[in-house]
Amino acid sequence: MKKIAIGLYAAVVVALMIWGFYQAIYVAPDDAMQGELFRIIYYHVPSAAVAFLFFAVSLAGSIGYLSYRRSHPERAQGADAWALAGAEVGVIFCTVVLLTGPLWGRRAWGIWWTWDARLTTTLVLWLIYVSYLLLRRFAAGPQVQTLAAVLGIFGALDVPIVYMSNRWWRTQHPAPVFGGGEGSGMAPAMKAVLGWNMLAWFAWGILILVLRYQVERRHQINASNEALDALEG
Amino acid sequence: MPRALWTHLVKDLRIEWRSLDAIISMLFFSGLVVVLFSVAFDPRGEFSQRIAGGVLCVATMFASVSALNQAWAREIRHNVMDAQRMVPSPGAELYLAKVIVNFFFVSIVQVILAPFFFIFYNLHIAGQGWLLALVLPLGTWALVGNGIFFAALSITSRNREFLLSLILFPIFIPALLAMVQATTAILTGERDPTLWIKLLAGYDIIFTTVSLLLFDVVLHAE
Amino acid sequence: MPRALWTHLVKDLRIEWRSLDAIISMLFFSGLVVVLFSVAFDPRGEFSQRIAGGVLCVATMFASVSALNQAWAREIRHNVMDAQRMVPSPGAELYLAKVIVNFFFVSIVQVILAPFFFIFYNLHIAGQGWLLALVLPLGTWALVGNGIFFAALSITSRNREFLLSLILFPIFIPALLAMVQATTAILTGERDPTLWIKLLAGYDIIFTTVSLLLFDVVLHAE
Amino acid sequence: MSAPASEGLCAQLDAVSKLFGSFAALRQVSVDLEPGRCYVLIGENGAGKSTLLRILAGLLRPSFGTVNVFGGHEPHEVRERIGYMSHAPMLYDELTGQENLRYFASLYPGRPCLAPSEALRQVGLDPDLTRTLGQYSQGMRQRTSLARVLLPVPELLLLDEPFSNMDVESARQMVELLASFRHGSRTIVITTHQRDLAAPIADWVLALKAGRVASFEPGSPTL
Amino acid sequence: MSAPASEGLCAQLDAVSKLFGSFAALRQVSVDLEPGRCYVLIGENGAGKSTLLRILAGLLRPSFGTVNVFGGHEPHEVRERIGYMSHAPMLYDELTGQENLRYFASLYPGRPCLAPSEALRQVGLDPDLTRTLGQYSQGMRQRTSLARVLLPVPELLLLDEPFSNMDVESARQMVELLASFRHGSRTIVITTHQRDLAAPIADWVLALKAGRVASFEPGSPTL
Ligand code: HEM
Ligand SMILES: Nc1ncnc2c1ncn2[C@@H]1O[C@H](COP(=O)(O)OP(=O)(O)OP(=O)(O)O)[C@@H](O)[C@H]1O
Ligand SMILES: Nc1ncnc2c1ncn2[C@@H]1O[C@H](COP(=O)(O)OP(=O)(O)OP(=O)(O)O)[C@@H](O)[C@H]1O
Ligand SMILES: [Mg+2]
Ligand SMILES: [Mg+2]
Repeated sequence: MKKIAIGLYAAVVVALMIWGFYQAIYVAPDDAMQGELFRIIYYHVPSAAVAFLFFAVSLAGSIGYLSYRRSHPERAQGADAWALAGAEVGVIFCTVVLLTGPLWGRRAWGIWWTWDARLTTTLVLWLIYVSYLLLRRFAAGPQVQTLAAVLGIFGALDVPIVYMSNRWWRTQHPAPVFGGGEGSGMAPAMKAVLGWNMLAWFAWGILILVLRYQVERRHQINASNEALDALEG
Repeated sequence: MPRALWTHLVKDLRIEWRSLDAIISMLFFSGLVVVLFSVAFDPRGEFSQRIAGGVLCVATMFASVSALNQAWAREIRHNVMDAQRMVPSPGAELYLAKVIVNFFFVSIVQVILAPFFFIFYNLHIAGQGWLLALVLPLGTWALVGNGIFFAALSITSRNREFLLSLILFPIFIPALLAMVQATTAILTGERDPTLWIKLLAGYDIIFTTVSLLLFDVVLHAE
Repeated sequence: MPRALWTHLVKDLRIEWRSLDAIISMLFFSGLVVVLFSVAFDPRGEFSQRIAGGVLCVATMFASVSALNQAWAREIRHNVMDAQRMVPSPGAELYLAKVIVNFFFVSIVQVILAPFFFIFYNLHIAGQGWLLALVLPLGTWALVGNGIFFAALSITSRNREFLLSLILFPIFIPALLAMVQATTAILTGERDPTLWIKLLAGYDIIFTTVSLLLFDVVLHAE
Repeated sequence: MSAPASEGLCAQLDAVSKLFGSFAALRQVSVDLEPGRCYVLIGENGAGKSTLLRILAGLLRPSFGTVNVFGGHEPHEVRERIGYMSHAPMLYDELTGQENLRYFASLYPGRPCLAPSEALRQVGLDPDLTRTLGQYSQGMRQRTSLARVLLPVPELLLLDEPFSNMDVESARQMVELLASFRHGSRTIVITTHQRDLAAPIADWVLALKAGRVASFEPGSPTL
Repeated sequence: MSAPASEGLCAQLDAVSKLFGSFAALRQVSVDLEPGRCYVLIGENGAGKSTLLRILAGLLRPSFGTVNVFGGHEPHEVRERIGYMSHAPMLYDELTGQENLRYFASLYPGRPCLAPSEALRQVGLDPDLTRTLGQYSQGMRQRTSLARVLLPVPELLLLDEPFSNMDVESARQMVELLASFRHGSRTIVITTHQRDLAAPIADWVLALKAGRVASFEPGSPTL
């Protein structure tokens, strides 16, 4: 039953992705100033949004783990799996942002990279979660999950600080397009395409997240089965 | 002040005092770092005033990290950490004592090295110099506070020394940024450092509070 | 190649390969150092081309030192060093194997990081870029060769990690200077790096030879 | 293994298993420890003795099963009433024995502790030694470690191979010391490979084998 | 202490003293070791046993006096003929037992070594264990360490408390193994606090006290 649901969902996601791709490449109009390359926005922005969401999932998982680890060990394991899946998939999407951004920047600004707040913020975010994954790799023994959860909380603390500093001075990176002040906003045709791509990427991201979560859960369950076997043998 | 905090402080200070190793090495090390940076970034150039803030902060950072790596070495050596786990007094005090002691040492090193730094880089302070006495301690506290915490967090891992830097640096970047910007603003006198100082203070308060709250979790992780 | 050298190499590579810890951490660490330096020395300024050489060399240095500190960790842990002392095969091979393994790792890290460095600092090479492929390995060898030697020398001391930097840095300064000057000369294209490269090569030859000759003395010190 | 009444018990392990990864160091161990008794844990290398002790100390949590001490507490909650001595000395190399003990004593707020010099004398060391612990020999360190454990007058004493680096005479003295402790109705758990050294106080001998309880038999204490 | 003829001797210590700073760990120790004998070193903690062993191994140099082994060599010069096992395992945590031994075996160029798996089997370990040494228990590590020492078939075997973390049965097996070694006319020096464990092969018992030779008496070996 669960398998069928996931299969169906995956099919929908693929359809959405194709539709989004079609929209982005063939339907959306060229940008007035940047021309063709502007289309990268349909990958850049959704990936960033998805990454942010998943880091939030990771934070929630970390907090969940710490609060349940004594009282409901089983639930805590689930929370930990969410924390790990969120961090891992989030890092992947964040990497996409960090790759598409410079590609775009090379054309738009003539340079690959600059140290403005938005870019630095994103890079720091990526670094923090990579260090989280490294901790999970290097730390040994049963305390890994606890330590990782603690680091997850610390990392998340950092994000708003870095993020706020964004608001405090001008950036080279485009200002918020949506809900910004004067002169923000984009053409409705583009907006629609962006909307479709957003949807497609979210759907896709959530699919990967859930799959990763299940793999991790299966991993945990296998480990405990193996453990039970070891106890028998 | 809680009694246990005091006990931890006295113990650490006594051990340090007995050999003076940590402080002497840190002093020499920081001196070396300043020299190395002078070799690497020729301070005769026209932009020395611009990079001096960065050099000062990065030098502080590397010198402190070497100290931080050793911060729990004594506890690790003969599993003293297990003894600390068996003791009923709260872990937060153990943490705080370590932070204070290390903050104290790094500060001493800074005070001693500052004049040399000014001489090597031919600096003159264009802004309000006394603000430096606020920026440097705040930045150092951010570094040491987080450093001690993450050093404890990485005790049980393989690759302990490395892991500390790997975890600490990303989280420390905002504080470093604020510290560098504030210092440069003060040295060049071109901008107003207040915003950065506030950011630094906020960072310190948030992170120290959370560290105090979570240290027991880390100490009794298994 | 002498058989024992090969044995040591295989052993070290196998241990590293088994966990890949060292190389992953060094990679991430060096990346962090580049980012930290960028945060500290805003490379958007007009002088980024000038300081890039320095940043590159100092970043390499700190990343390597962290690795060097761990170089003998395995041997120290359970007194394996005593076992190495009891073995009849010459210490020089043990030393050389460690140097080669660590040089190999640091070089991998450099190769991977170089592009990022160029992107982050918006560099363009005004001089002969291929010379960098000479300067960096020579500089790295100087660092690693000396580092492994002095790390072995400081094994028995308290405060081991610190001592290494304290001994290594002063001795490494000439090589660092040559490395920075050569790199800057190549990047800016304003001067001729040949003299500096020769200096670096000479430094390598002399120090490696002496290290090989003296390693047995250090190994069997007491 | 013994009576189910839990009130009077010092510690109770119920089907405790401990896994390291997929390796089972302890399997379904159920033991009740009565107050005022001395239990000697024996078993081959890797049988799980140290693991069992660390679980009783609250330093490890069992993967399955429950431990409770002093009537319904988790070991961790009442750690000030438990003394644990491991293979490693758990002391600072840079301080003298006396200073080490003074330090640890003041970390037990509100608990009446032995005077450090008294504790040192009990284990047969000179309290006025000015050498720091790093310069002690193996056995001297072991004794100082025992003194540290005795400081807060714990009600449950867990000793992991306390005799392993001690000369026979010292070991005998220590056993006598432990016997006096037991008469103060404190519970003692000792792991050792030198069964005969511990024999004079062994009320019960618990043999572990590959993580399981292989036998649990009364000893014949003479002290 | 015995005959002055030095040719037939395995090792000869002549008025050896060792100072650490101003502390004398060994004072004027003179002993002759004959080939094919087993010497058991006993003494209190801190008596200087480990120090004496390290001097015989060539890892420490005496502050005064001379040591020579195998007729006129310094221990250091003939270190491939000496096997030394200390408190610490002296092995790599990250390799399996087998890999550790293979590594060390190839560091003895030109000396016929035991096959690693053979050495492991001799000390009663399964050569095909895939766990790395870091995951072994104390006693398993100790055995692997002994296997490392046996590899190059040393003529002088120095063992610092080889039984300290071993269960009695294993210790007995080890003693038998050592006995067979001795019959191959190799010399063995063992320090131990468990004198009775070593008794079956003790040809001589040397007691140290505060760095001096307190007694040097023949044992009554049964193996
Ligand atoms: C070089 C690396 C870059 C990085 C790391 C980066 C990062 C990000 C991030 C994290 C967001 C999401 C912000 C949010 O949802 O609040 C974003 C949005 C955006 N980026 Fe980039 N970006 C980069 C380069 C560029 C370039 C070169 C352009 C175009 C010139 C660009 C245009 C945009 C636009 C238009 C948005 C949507 C703005 C918004 O809705 O807030 N980005 N970028
Ligand atoms: N942290 C750990 N990770 C993995 N395995 C472990 C760990 N600690 C112990 N073990 C394994 O658990 C088993 C039991 O170990 P334990 O130290 O309890 O044995 P022991 O009975 O004390 O043995 P010994 O007499 O040698 O001290 C051993 O096989 C050991 O390899
Ligand atoms: N490196 C050192 N520096 C200073 N003192 C030392 C050093 N090594 C040993 N000692 C001292 O020398 C004395 C003899 O030590 P040694 O380790 O030989 O004793 P031992 O007989 O092996 O004792 P044990 O049975 O406890 O192992 C001890 O008092 C010890 O404190
Ligand atoms: Mg044990
Ligand atoms: Mg000894």
